[in-house]
Amino acid sequence: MSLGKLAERLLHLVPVLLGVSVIVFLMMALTPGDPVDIMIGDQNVTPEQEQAMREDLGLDLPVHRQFFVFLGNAVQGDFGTSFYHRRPVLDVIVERLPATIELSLVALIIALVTAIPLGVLAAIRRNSILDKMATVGSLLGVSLPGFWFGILLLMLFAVHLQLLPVSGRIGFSSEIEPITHFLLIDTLLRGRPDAFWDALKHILLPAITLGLPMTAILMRVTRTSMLEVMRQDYIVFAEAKGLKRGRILFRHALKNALIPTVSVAAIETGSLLGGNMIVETVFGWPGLGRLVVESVFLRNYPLVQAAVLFYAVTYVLLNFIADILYTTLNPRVKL
Amino acid sequence: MTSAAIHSPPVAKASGAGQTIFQRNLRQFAANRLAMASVGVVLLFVLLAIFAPFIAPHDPNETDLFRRLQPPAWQAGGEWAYLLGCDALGRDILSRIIYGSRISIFIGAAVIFVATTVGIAAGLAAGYFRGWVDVAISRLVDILLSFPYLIFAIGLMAMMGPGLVNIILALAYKEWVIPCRVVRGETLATRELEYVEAARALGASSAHIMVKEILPNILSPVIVVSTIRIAHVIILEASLSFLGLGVQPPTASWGSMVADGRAFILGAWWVSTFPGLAILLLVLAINVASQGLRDAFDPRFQE
Amino acid sequence: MTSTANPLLNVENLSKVYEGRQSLANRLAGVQPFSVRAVNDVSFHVERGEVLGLIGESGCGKSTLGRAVLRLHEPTAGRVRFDGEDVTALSAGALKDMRRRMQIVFQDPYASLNPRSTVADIVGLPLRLHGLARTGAEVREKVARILERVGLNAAHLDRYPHQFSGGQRQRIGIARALISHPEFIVCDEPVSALDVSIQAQIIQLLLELKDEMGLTYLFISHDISVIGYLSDRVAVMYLGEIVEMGPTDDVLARPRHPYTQSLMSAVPDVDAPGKHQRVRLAGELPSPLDPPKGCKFHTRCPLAIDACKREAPVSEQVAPGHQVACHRLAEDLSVWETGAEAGTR
Amino acid sequence: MVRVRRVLFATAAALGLSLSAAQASELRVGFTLDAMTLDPANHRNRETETIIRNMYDGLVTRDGDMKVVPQIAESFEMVSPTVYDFRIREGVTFHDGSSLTAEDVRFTFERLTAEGAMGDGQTSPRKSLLGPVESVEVRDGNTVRITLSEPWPILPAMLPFQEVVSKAFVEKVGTQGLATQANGTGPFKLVDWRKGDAIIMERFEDYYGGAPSIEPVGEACVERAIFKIIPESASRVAALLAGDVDIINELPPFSVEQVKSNPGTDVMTVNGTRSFFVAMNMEGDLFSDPRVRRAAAHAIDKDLIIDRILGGNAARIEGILSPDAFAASTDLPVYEYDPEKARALLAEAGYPDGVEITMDTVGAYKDIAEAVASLLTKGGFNTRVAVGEGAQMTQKWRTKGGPKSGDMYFTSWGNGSLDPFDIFTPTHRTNDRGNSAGYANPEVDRLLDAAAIEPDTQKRAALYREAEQIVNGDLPYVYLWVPQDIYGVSKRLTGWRPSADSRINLHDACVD
Amino acid sequence: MSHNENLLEVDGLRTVFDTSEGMVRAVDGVDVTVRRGECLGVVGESGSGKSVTFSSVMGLVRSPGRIESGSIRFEGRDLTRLSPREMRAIRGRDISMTMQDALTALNPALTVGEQLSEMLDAHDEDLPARGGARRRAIRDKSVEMLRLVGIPSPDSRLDQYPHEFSGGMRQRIMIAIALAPGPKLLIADEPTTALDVTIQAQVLELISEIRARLGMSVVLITHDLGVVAEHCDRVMVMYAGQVVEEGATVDVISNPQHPYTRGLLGSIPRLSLRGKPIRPIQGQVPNLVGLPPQCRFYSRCPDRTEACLQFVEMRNVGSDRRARCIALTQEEVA
Repeated sequence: MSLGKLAERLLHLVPVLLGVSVIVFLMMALTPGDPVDIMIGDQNVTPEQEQAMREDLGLDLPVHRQFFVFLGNAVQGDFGTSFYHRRPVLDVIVERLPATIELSLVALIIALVTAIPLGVLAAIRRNSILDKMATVGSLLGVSLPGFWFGILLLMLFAVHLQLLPVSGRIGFSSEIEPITHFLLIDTLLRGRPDAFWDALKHILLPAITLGLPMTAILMRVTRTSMLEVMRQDYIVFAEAKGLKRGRILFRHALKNALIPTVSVAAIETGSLLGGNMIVETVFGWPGLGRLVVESVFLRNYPLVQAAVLFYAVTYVLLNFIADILYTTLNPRVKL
Repeated sequence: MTSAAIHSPPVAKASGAGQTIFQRNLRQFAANRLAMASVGVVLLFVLLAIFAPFIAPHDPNETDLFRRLQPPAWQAGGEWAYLLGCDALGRDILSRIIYGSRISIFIGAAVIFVATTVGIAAGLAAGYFRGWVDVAISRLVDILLSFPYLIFAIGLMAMMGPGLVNIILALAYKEWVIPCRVVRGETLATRELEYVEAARALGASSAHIMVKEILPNILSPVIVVSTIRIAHVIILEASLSFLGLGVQPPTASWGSMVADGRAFILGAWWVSTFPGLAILLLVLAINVASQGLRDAFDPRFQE
Repeated sequence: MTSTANPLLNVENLSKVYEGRQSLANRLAGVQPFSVRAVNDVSFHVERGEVLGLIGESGCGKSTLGRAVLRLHEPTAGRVRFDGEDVTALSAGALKDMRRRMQIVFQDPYASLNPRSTVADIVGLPLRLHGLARTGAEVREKVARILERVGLNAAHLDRYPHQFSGGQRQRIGIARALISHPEFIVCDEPVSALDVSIQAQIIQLLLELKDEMGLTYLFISHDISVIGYLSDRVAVMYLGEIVEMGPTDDVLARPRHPYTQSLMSAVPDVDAPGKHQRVRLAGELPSPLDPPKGCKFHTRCPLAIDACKREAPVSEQVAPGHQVACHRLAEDLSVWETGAEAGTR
Repeated sequence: MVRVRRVLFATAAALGLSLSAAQASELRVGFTLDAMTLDPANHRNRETETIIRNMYDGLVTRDGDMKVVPQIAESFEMVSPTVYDFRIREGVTFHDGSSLTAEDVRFTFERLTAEGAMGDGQTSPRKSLLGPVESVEVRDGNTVRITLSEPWPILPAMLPFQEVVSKAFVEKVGTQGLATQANGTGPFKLVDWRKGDAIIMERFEDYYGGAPSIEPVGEACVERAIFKIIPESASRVAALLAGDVDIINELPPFSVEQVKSNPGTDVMTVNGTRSFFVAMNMEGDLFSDPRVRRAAAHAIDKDLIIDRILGGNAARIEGILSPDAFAASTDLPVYEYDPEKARALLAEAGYPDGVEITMDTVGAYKDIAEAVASLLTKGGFNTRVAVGEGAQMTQKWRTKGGPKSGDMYFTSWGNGSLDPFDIFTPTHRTNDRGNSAGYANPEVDRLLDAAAIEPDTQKRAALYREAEQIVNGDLPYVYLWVPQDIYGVSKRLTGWRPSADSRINLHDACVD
Repeated sequence: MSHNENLLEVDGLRTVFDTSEGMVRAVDGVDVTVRRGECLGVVGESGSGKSVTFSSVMGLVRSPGRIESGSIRFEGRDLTRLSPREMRAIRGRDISMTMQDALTALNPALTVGEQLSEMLDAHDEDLPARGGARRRAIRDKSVEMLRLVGIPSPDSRLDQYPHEFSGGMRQRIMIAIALAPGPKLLIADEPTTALDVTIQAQVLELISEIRARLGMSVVLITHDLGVVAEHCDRVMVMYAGQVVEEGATVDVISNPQHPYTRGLLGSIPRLSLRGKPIRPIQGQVPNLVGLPPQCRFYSRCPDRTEACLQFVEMRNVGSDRRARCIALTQEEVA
């Protein structure tokens, strides 16, 4: 990883973030609906009081002024105050972010640990029953509406079988002092296997629901690239060397076959992060996605602005991580 | 070359087959029974959509509060006249699924059509001309990709207001980046191939090279991606419905039926399950069929 | 130089440099972009009706040179005159017209045909681009005629490239290049991807067509036997430069540049195995990103002296039309005689 | 192998633990929304207040019959139409152990009503809820006097919405700190706020007992009370059925039967405070004709919808006011369901073939709006439902006097105070915020203005009743119903009763 | 184990591929003999079955291909009857293989050292059983192998990836890997086709040199008769799945018996033939699906007669010399 490439990466972020900000601002500016109106709801206020509230929130300025005020503050790390929480937006987001990231990561892990072995198996047993089942299964995976499937899972495992909890991140008897704010890690760091188990049970259904489409996609990618790799000369050569099948499959083939899987996983993780608001709603998961959707409806501009920027940064970072992974898997590519 | 020699039969391709390539491909495709069945399913749905008024047993929007949440025919309280039961307003679910196929297929097809057209144009331009065109398009793609999809769609819907056309636009606004990315990558690779250079050497214009030489050769991955995305779009429309921004009532779309019916899932599973199954079936069929078509018709997939 | 007053193609000091994109970030980080001199100040000419063979190993810049001549790759410096006209200065429209007169046959019979087009479309393309046929039927008729000429037939018109063997594909490529009746053709390794028996067929075909249609070839190959067999004059390239050029008989009978000598000695000969004493050239082609200074061959040359490391030799005429660029030309050495083994292993 | 066994053992232990962890005296509420903040003065959100109210007590509160009764105040009296005195109870302590004084009460109201009192130049967004409050002062050590700039008889009805904070604590942690920390005088104190997930509270052992007029008086029954946030209805019901929670709010009427038939759960209802109605755009050509408005009223079969969709859990209304509201009339003329009459009226107004109209609404009401629309269609109004986002609809229909577009708007208005001032005035006074119909009647305006400042309860009620009669005749809206708030509860829950102002007061709730 | 002069004896090998268009007889009744210490050249154009023959020997034919009949005896053991496990033990240890393009044959994602040491790890029996000693021994041996094939500073280059080497170096590395366990037979499949002439010469010389040093046998598969002429003791010419001519290299080249061999020799452009027309073989390799049981060269043979329309066997045409043409009369050879 050269310094030049690192600098280039960081420079890439600037137009992306600027573009994203402009789009959110434009959207917000062109969208009908007034935060103060929504905030007041069914209550009685005088026009003067209403105007005072508007000034309080900085909504009396023209849109372009608001934008530059936002930009100026954002550069200094100040993303404004949430209209509703009446706290710095950054605080509100940071409280919710770990839950979203944890859910996305677990979904990602579930997707990876099921998709990769399945994809490999499907590829080496090409056209077998297993291959066909995996293919049809993966097509099913991308064809299920998440909120519907999530509720079905919930009905089955939480209501009928009562094996898993309905919602939340962790049970109420499992109070632990946060360290990383990732509960699965914190519970272990605090030496609480019971709480870890509890947190795991909570995250299972939402993570499966969230990860399912990704599992399907990654499985297909892995299968295709594995088939492609197995046709390569270096696999023939490895066989000619008289190596054990396991070594050929996992050391020679898989390492190469994972290269496209990693790139696709990076892109899809972006959509995991951005697409989890529905799963969060169904499973009462206290993440950022739900908050952002609520905020759009409530016209909580500062929060939406900042959250979208967060998503964008996360997305760019994820791709960056994927690139690094990509280079370790594929030494031909130099970052 | 070596691996080809070992793993594929060393057969000279010049076999003077007495049939056109199209006939041969078609026969190959017809031999794929699963794919043929899927084509049948897709056709069935399309026919269902076209002839909905003649097929549907009831008016899909006719409410009858006395049939509210009536179960499917085979369950206690069901009637054979309302095979799949009724929804919260006592409308016939079967009829709504039949009519809903119009909207869902239309939204899926329209969004993908718009997105693919725009994506191909942008991707071709970026990949072929490179330079500032590529930088501009790629930057826009980056920006849109890093923008969470649903928030983007919600924002646009909030901005433009409800309506079928707006749903299509809100979904297509971002959807095009996916074919664009695919096309750009393929174009970058294809433009370096010798047959493109050959066309240039013959004096062909950029437009000719992009449309006639490059496009036909990169179309197949785009089509594959696009058919998969149809599934996404149908589900995304459902997600918008879930968030209250879907198609306008009383029009039925499968997505909105699933979304609206989820509230009743604990007691009246049929309200959202049947349209959910319809989505599943159609999307599955499209995917299987497209895969079969690709295997049969793309010269690159032939041994 | 024994150039006639009016050669068909005259290339003067042609260079092609590929440069990496200098991004803002790189500039900030102080990273130098790469730059490759694929073709470095090359001059030569091709007479009407002549075959000029261009030989060299992979990466020596011979294909780039062929493409730069046709302006398929924009030359960085120098001039290409075709029939007196400066190709490098042509406008886009004029260049398009010129393309009718200068054509190219590619190496890879698989990559050079659009897999989605029928033979009729592929071969008929120049007719349509240059308005050489009015109707579809006329296109088909002309295509059928040229197909017959290259050894295919009208029954092949509606087939796709993947239905043909490598040799047949190469025939299609030749038909495409010839259908607009060009005067000059760059043959870029047209036979190196083919089997021996097919290779001979294609060479035969190209030679017949040349005589019939009065063509002029720039024939690029890495195979010294092929070049030796069919070219009138030969140019030997090493790392973007022509190191030796002259009439084929002259050059191959008495190669003067140590690189040419090494090349010839490396070719296994069916007729007389072990005839030559093998010259083992040590090492491999240096990276074009970082070419050696002085004579570019000095890192591998068995005859290299200090002067070779410092200064690039200037081309000298050693016989009529036979030029060589070597510092030790005067000593009239040959690598066989020295039996030397240079460089490090 | 050893490692595997160890993991298995740990797993089993964890399972055992988590099973035994269900403690008897923990009460969980499955709730729709998280609190925005824990600062009682810094929000305008009903859910936030419901949560906060379990940790903070107010000067006054409401009893089961919605009567305003003293809580932290020992008693209160209206000294004059613009002056109220509150005697502060002794022995009330904050969660941090400090005693509540009259100064804390004064500070609380000062913070709510004074410009810029929140710090950083911010004013409390709740200021407008206290209307014309001019000043707050402490008299004789334990009496707080609130002075109004003009008569505002509903002050006591509005006071239950405000909670008392500790002056010392606020000064210590600041407005910033108060957003996430709680130091109230309520029955529960904050243990942990897992943002977006849950608010965990435990019993405040030194609780003074709460309003003496609401039995039982004393500390809370359960040791721990938890608000668990589950926004999705189906999930919330699932959580109740699975035994994860003991109370859920906003139980969908459709699920009532299922919750009732489930052995461990039951349904509780209470009359709500939200009135549903359809606004007709009186500025438009169509609905400016009173015959057309009357036709619409006759076309809607309220009883059918209440019966079939709301499961009978609603009270029909003929005016804007809930039957439980102050001054609600019981003798308003009824527009009976009569589609024939509706058609006839339409024909009379010049639309013998019916009319094409669009009814706007928001996603949450889509279902019922569609049912209403289908009834209207049968009555000659060929109605298309247009679902929009809340903010868009507000912009379109609550124009505050701006020009209106559109035909009909299916909407609702909440009336937590159960006083007409909060619902009647905004929806019917000319150009007021909630006047979606564009209704303008100077006589009604005059009556509403007079009622707002009329200190005499009887006279006030009469003014409102008179206005209701006029409005019922003018019919700017088709008044539909006031749905009941429906709660799903676990059968192990005792002593808890839903409250008409949709607060969830956990003080008295017990679990077996 | 019988001490036979013949290391490898392939008898009547038939390898077929089942395709949608029918069964392709890629190798149809091929006999091969490789003697100890010799270098056998196998010449043929693409589709002649030369590579398939030897991937059959290696047991590397994959579906849809399969060995239909025939025996493959290596040091007396029939390889076609071995279990996959037994076959794995033979591959690499006894019979090694190099492929045409080292760039594609070396795994791009693994270091050269890893690819070399895994070969040693799998087959070398002289190494310490396990642990650090084994690892060190493998590393030392790897360095030694790289040095043997002429890679400068081998120790540091072990940790590099294939793409960091030049084409010639990669070819050397592949040879080093193939030779590491000290095989008895090296099958070099087009070892120089992807290389430039100057490098080609280096690599071929390397193979010859090592063969002489280790006393192993080499099968050199190539399409270049020049390479065969310079490096092989015997040569076997294949056409359309069959052997058409076989014999000592010098004899075959100076006095070809089969018209295909003659055509092949005639097709080579030579400096000496400048100005004279070359006489290429007309037509192209026939489709291997559903071939009639006739001479396979029939359609392209300048000397074909009615008599060729029948199955033609290999005929002895001198000592140690065979060819498959009806025009030849069978010679009795003792």
